[in-house]
Amino acid sequence: MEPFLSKLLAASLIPPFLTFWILVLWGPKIGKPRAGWVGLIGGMGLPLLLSTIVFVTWFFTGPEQRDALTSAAQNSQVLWSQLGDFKVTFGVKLDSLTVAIHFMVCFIAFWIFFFSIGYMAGHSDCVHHQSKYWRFFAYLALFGFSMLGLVISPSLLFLFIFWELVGLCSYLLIGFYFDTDYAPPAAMKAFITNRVGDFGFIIGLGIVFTFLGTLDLEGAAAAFKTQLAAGTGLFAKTVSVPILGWSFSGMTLATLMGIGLFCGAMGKSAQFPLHVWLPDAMAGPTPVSALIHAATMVAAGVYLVARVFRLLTPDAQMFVAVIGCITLTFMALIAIVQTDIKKCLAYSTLSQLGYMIFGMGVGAWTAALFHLVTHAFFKAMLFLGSGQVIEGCHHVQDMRRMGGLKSKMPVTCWTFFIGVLAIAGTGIPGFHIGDLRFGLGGFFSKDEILAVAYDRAFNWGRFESGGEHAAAQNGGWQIANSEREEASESVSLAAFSAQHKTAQPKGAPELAEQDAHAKQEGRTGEANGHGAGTAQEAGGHGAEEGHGGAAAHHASAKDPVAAGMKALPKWMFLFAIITAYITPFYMFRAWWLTFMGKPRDPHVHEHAHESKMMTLPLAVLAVGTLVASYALFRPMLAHAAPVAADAPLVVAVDGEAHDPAASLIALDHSADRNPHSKLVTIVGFSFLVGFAVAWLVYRKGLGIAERLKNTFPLNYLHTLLEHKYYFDELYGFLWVRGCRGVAAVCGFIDTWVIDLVYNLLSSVTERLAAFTGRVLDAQGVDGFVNGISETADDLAEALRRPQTGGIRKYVLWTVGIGTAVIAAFLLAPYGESAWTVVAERLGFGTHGG
Amino acid sequence: MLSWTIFLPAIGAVLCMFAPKNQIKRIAFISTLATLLLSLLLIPAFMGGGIDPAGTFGTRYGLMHFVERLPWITGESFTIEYFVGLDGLSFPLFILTTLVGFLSCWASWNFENWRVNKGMRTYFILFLLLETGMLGVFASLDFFLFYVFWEVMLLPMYFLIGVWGGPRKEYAAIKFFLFTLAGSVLMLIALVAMYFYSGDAVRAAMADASSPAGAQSQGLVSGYRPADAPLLNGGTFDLIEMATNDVIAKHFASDGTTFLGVKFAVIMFIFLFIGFAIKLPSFPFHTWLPDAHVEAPTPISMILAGVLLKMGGYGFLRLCYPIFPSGGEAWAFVLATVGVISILYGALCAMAQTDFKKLVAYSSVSHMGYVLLGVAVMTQAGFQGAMFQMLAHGISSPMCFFLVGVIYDRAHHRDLNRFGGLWLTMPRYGTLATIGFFASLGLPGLCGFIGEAWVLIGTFQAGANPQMPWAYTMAVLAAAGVILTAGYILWTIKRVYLGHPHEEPGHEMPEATARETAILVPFAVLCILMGVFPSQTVFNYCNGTLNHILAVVTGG
Amino acid sequence: MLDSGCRVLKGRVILRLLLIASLGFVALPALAQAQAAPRVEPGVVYATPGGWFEAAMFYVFGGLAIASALGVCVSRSVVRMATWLFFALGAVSILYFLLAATFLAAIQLIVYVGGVLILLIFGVMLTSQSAWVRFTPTRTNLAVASLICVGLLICLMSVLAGTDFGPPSATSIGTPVEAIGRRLLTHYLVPFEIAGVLLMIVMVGAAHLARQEKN
Amino acid sequence: MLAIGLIHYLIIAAVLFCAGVFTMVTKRNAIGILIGVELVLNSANVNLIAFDRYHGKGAMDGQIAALFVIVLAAAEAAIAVAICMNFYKNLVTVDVDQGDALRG
Repeated sequence: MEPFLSKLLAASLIPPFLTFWILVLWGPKIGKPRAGWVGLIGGMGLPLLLSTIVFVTWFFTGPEQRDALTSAAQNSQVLWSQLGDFKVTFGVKLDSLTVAIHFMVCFIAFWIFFFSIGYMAGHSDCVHHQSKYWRFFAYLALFGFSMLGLVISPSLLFLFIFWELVGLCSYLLIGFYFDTDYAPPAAMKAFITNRVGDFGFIIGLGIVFTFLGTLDLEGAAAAFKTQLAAGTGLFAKTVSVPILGWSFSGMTLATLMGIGLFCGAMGKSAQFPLHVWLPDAMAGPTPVSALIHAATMVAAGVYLVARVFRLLTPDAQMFVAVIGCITLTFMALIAIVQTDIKKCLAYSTLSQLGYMIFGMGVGAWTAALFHLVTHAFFKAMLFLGSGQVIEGCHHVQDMRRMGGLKSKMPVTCWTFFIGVLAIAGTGIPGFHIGDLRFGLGGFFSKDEILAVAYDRAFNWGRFESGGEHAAAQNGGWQIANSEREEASESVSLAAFSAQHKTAQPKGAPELAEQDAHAKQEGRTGEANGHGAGTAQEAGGHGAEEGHGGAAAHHASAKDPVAAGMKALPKWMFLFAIITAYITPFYMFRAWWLTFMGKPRDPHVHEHAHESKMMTLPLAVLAVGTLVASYALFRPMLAHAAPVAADAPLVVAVDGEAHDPAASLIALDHSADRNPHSKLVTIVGFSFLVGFAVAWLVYRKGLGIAERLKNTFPLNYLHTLLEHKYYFDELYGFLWVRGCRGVAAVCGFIDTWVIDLVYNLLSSVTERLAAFTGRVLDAQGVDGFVNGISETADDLAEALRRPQTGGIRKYVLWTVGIGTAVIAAFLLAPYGESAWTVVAERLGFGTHGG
Repeated sequence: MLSWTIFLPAIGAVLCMFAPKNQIKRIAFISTLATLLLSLLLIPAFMGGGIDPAGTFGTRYGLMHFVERLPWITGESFTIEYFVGLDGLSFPLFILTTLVGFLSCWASWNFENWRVNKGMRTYFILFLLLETGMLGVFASLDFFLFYVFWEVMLLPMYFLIGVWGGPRKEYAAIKFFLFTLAGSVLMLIALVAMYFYSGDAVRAAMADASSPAGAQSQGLVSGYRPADAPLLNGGTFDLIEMATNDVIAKHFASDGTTFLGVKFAVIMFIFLFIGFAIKLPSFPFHTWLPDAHVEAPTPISMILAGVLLKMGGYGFLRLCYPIFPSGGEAWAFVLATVGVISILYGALCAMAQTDFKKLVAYSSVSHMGYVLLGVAVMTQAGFQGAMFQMLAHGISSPMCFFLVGVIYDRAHHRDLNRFGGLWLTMPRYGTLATIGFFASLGLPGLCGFIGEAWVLIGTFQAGANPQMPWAYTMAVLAAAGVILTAGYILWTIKRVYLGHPHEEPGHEMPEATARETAILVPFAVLCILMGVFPSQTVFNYCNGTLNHILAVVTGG
Repeated sequence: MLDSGCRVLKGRVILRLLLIASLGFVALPALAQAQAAPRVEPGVVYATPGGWFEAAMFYVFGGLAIASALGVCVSRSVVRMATWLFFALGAVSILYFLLAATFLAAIQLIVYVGGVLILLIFGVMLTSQSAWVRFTPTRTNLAVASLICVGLLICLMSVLAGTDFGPPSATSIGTPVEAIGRRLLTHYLVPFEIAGVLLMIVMVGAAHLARQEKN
Repeated sequence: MLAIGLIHYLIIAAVLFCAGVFTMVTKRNAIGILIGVELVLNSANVNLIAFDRYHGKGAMDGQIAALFVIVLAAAEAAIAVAICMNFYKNLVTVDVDQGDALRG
C-alpha cells in the first residue's frame, strides 16, 4: 500500500512523456486523426486512470493513514544528482493537496484533449505540406508530463524545473501558429515575462538553499521553523530594499525569500506587474487557452504559493495579498471593455487568479485552493465554449459580430451560461438546509475567501485587544509591541514572538481558549458563540481549567498578532467586494452578446454550427462545475489544510476549519461579527445586480453601451481600459526598447572602444617595430658611414612623409603639436614658473596651476 | 592507450600527407572516429566517481588514470617529463574533444562547396594536428608539456582561420593569434617562475637541518611518485606535485615569497588567469572571439567554441586554483566581477547583433562567464556548476554553430533579419535547432540549465562565507542574465525560425540533409541526456576530483 | 521614396525651427538689454554685471552655443552642419549682447548669419552632387581627432583654471557706436583702409576664381 | 555660479575652439572644414570681446580687433567658397582627401 500510491503518481508521468516522443518521432506517420487519439489516450487517458485510482483510494483513507503515506513517500525518494555535497532527490510529494490537484489536472486535461481532437479536426493545419496536427498533440502531451511533474514535485528544484518546462510548453503552444505575425511575439512575450518572474524565483531558491540548507519542501519548512525559533539564519539580519517608494527596510531575509519565491508565481499566474503576457497568450489555439492559460498552468502560481506557504512570513503574505488585490480589481475592470471573446475570458482569468492569490495572501489557504479547483472547472468550460463559438463562427472572435447564437449552439449556450453563473458566484445566500447549501462552485469558494478577508479586515481587533489584555497582565507584550515599531531593529518580528514564547510562556492561554471556542463554533456552524468581548472571561476560564502547558505553547506559536500578522487594510477588502460586482457584469455581458439578442452579423450567424465532439467535454465540465467540485474537492482540500496550518510563523486563517485537527484560526462567528452573515448582505446578491445591470445595458445590442462609452467621464475611463492602463506601451518602452538600447550601446562599445584600444595597441606596436627595424637596426648593421647617409635618407623620408597633401592632416598635426606644447608647459616641472612668467607678462597673476 | 588516443589524429595527419587526393577526407574521418571510439573505451575506468580508494596517487587530488610518464628532456638541472594522465577533471573534457573533433570533421565533409575550397590536404592535416594538440592539453600533467601542446594547438588554428576563413579572415586570424600568444607569454613567465620557485622550496627543505630524513621524502618524492621516477633536482614542472607537495605549496603561498615585489601567489595567479581568461574568453579579453568565430569556417567554429574555450576553464581548475589557492582568495572578488560582467555584457552584446554567428559567439562569452563565476566563488556547487557549464556549452555551442553553418550553406548570408519561417521550410532542422537554442537558453531538462543553476546556487552559498559578502549581489546580477539570455535567444528564434518564410530568389532552403541531421542528432541527444541525467552523464565522473581540488584549495 | 519623404519632412521642421530661432534672436537681445542694461544716461548703455537675467541668458545661450558647436562636430551632412553653425553663431551674438558689445552683436548677426552662412549654403549647393552627400572619416581618424581635441580642451581648461585674471577693471563699457567709428577712423585708420583694400581684392579674386572657364 | 565673469566666456570660447578644430580635422567636405574655421574664428572673437569687456581700458581695442576679425572672416569665406567651387570643378567632388596633389 505505502509505495503503491506514490508509485502510481510517479508512473503517471511516463505515458505523456512517451507519447511526446512517439509523436515527435513518428508523428507524421501516425497520421491525422490517429495522432490525436494517441495523444488523448497516452497523453492524458492513462494518467487520468492512475490518478482516479489514487484519488479514490485517498478519498477513503483515514487521516492517520494519510499522514503515514505522506511520510513514507517523503522517505522513499531516489537520488537524482548532487549539488555540492547536498544530494538532490526526486520523488513524489504525496498529500491531499497533490492528490486533489493531480486529479483535477488529469480530469480537466483529459476533456480538453478530447475537445482538441474535435477542434483540430476542422483546422487547416497544413502549411508548406507539413501537417502540424501531430505537433499539437505532442506539445499537449509534453505539457501533461510537465504539469503532472510540477504537481508531484517534492522539492523546490524540481518545482522549478517542471515550472520552466510548462513555460516551454506554453511558449510552444502559444506560438503554435508560428507562421503568423501575431503568435511568435506573443509566445516570446509569455516566456520572457515568465523569466522575469523566474529571476525572483531563482533568488528565492538561492536563499532557501543557502540558509535552509536544502531544497526539499519538507526539509526547508522544518529548517525554517528551527531558525525562527532560534532567531538565526534567515531571521538573523534585516535587509533594506527600497521598491517603488515603499522602503522595505527592516525586512528580514525570510521575507525577501518569500517575496522572491512569490515572484515566480507572479510570472506564471500573471499577477499584476507581470500580467501582460496572458492576454497575448490567447494567440494560441483555444483548447490551449482553456488548458494552460485558464485551468492548469496559470494556477501553478497559486499552487506554488500554497506549497511554500510555510516559508512565507506575515510581511511576505501581505505582499502577496496586495499583489493579488491589485490584480483582481484592475484586471476585472479591463474585462468590461474587451470585445474579443477570448481576451474577455483572459482578463476574467487574470482577475480570478488575483482572487486566489489574494486568498493566499490573507491566509485563506483552503479557500484559495478551492477556488483554484472550481475556477479550473468553469473557466475551462468557458474557454471551451468560446472555442466552440470561434470554431463554429470560422474564427471570428469579436463579440460585436456575434449575437443570437443560442439557436445555433444550444448546448454551448447553456453550458456557457452555467459557467457564467458559477464565476459570478450564484447561489442562495444565507440559506441552508442542515449543512446543505445551494450554489455553484464560485459561490462557495469566493464566499470563503471574502469571509476570511472580512475577518482579517474587521474582526482582527479581537486578537489585538486580547494582546492588550495580556500585556496588562505581564508586560511581555508591550515590549514586543513597542519594539515592533522599530523597523531598524535587527531582529525580526517573528523572532520576537519566538522570544516572547520562551521568555513568557504564560502569555496567552486565554487566546488559546478563545481560539478553541471560535473553532468549535465554526465547526458546528452556530452563530451565537462567545466573542472576543468575552476573551477575558474565557481566558480566566481556560486558566482555571488548567489548559496551560502544551495548549498555551501551541497557541502562542499561532498567535497571529505576535507573529506579525496585521489586520488587513480595509481598502483591500473593499476592492475585492467591488470586483464581486464587476465580475457578473462582464461575464453576463460576454454571454449575452455572444448568444442572446439578435444576430449582428448575418454572415457569421448563418455559418455557425456546433460540433458533437466538442459538446461532450462541455457537458462533462458543466456537471463538474455543478456538483463535483464541492462534493469531491472541498473535503480533500480541507484535509490538506494542515500543510498550511503547520506553518511555523504564519497563522493560516481559514474559513471553516473543517478538520478538527487543523490548528487554524477560525473565523469569528459571534453574532454581530459573523463574516458569512455580513457577506450575505454585502455581496450575497452581487450576481443579481451584475446580471441586471448588464442586461439593462446590453439587452438591445450595443447601442446603449456605445452611448455610455462616449459620455464624459466614461470615455476617458474607456480609453484607459481599452489600452490596458498602457502597460504594454510602458513595458515596450521601458524594457524592450531600453534593453535593446543598452544592448546596442554594448555592441557599440565592443567594436568601437574595446576593439579600438586593441587595434591602437597593435598599430603602435607596428609603428614601433617599423621604427626599430628601419632606423635602429639599419644603423647598427650598416655602420657609421652608411648610417649617416641612411639617416639623411631617413630624415628626408621622415620629412617627406608628413607632407601628405591632405589638408586635414596638416590641421591635425598643427593642433596636435600645439596641444602637446601646451601640455608640456603645464606638465613640465618648471612649467609653473614659465607659465607664471608668461602670465605676468600678460598682466595676469596665476594661482594653483 | 591514452597516448595512442592522443596521437592517433597525428598519425592520421601523416597518412593524409601521402594519401591520394580522393582518400583524404575518408582518412580524416576514420582517424577522428577511431579516436572517439578509443576515448570511449576509457570510460569504464571512471565509473563510480573517480575517488581514489587506495590513495596511491595523491589522495588530495583525485584519482589519476592511464598515467604514462617518461623522461623527455632531462638535463643536469632540470627535468621535463612526458607525463600524461586523466582524472575526473580532464576526462570529460577529453571525451568532449574527441566527440566534437569527430563531428566537426564530419561537418567538413562538404569542403568542396566552401568559399575557399583549395588545399583540402593541408586543411585536414592541420585539422588532425589541432585535435592532437587539444587532446594533449587536456591530458598532460607536466606544465612544460602542457605548454608545448598549447602552442601546438595554436598554430593550426591560426592557419585554419586565416586560410579557409571568411572575408576578413586575415584580421581575425591575426587577432586570435596575438591574443592567445599574449596569454601564452604570461603563462610562459609563470612556467619558468614556478619551476625555479619550486626548486627553491625543495632546496630549502633539503637544507633544513631539523628534518634531514624527512626532507628527502617530503621535498623530493611525494607519495604518488614511483620509485624509479627521476628525482627532483631543482624544480618541477609536475602540476600534481606542485599542487599537492606541502613544501612547495607552503613556499608558494608564503607572504615572504615575492615576484617583482608582489606576493608570488597573487601575481602568478593573475598571470595564469589572464592567460586562461583570454582563452575563456572573459570580458575585457573577449573581442578576438566574435571575429574569429565569424570568419572561421563552420567546423572550426565548432571546435573553437566546443573545445578551445574550455581550455580556459580547465586551466583555472587545473593550474590556478590548486597551485595558488591564496591567489584565488585574493582575487575572488575581481574574478567574480569579471564573470558577472561577462555574463551580462555578453548577453547584451549578443542582443545587439544582426549577424547570426556573431550572436552565438557573444552568447559564448555570456555562458563562459558562468564558468568564471562558478570557479571564483570556490564552493562545491560552484565548481561543479562551472564544470558542467563547460561541458554543456561544449555540446550546445558547437551545435548552434553548426546550425548556423547549415543555413549559411544555403542562404550564403547570416543576417538574422533576412531569415524567417525556417521551421516551416525545414521542420526537422527547425526542431533540432529549437533543442539546441533552448539548451543554450538554459531550459531545465536540457544541458544548459544545470550548469547555470548550480553556479547560481553555489554563488548564493558563497555569500554565507564572511569573506565573500558580495556574493549575493553577484548571484542576483548573474540571475538577471537569465532574463537577458531568454531575451536574445527567443528573439533570434522568432526572427529566424518562426514567422513567415522570408524567401529570397535563388536561395531556397531545402531540409537538412542526412549528414547534417546525423551531426546534429548526437548533439541534441546529449543536450537532453545531460539535462535529464546530470549525475550519470557528468557529475559521477568529475565530482570526486572536483571535491578533491576544492579540498586542496580550501586547505581541507 | 519613404526616405526622401522623411527628408522633406525634416527639411520643413528645420525651416520652421530656423524661423523661430531668427525671431528669437531679434527679440531676446532687446529683452536682455531692457533687463540687464538699464539706461542710466541717454546714449550710453550700461550693463549690470551679476544680474540673474544675465546669468540665465548666459547659461541658456552659452549652452546653446556649446551644444550647437558639438552639433557641428557630430553632424555628417554639411547642411546639418550649416544649420548647427547658424545656431552657434546666433548664440554667440547673444553672448556679445551680454558682453555689452551690441554693435558687434549686430555685426555678427548681419555679416555672419546673414552673409557668411548664406555664402556657405551657396557653396554647398553649387559644389555638391547632393546636399546630403557624406564622406565618412575613418575610425582611427575620429579617434585621434577626438583624442587631440579633448586633450586641447583639457589643456585650455587647466590654463584657465590656473590663471588669475585679477579683478575686472572698473570701466563699465557701453557700446557707443559713435566711439567705435571715431576710433576706427582715427587710431585704426590704416588697418581700416587696408581692410577695405583687402575686401576689394577679395571681391575681384573670388569672382575670378569662381568664374566659369570657357573652353 | 550666478555671477558671470570673464572665465565663463573663456570656457565657452575654449569649447567652441575645440569643436571648430575637431570639425576641421574630421570633416572631409571642404565646406565642412570652412564651417570649422568659422567656429574657431568665432571663439577668438568671444575671447577678444570678453577680455575687452572685463579688462579693457575703455578704448575698445578688443571690439575693434573683433570687428577686423569678422571682416577678414567674411573675406576668407568668400575666397574659400570660391576655392571650393574651383576644387569641385577640377575634381568633381568636395572631398578634400582627394586633393592631395601636393603630396611630398
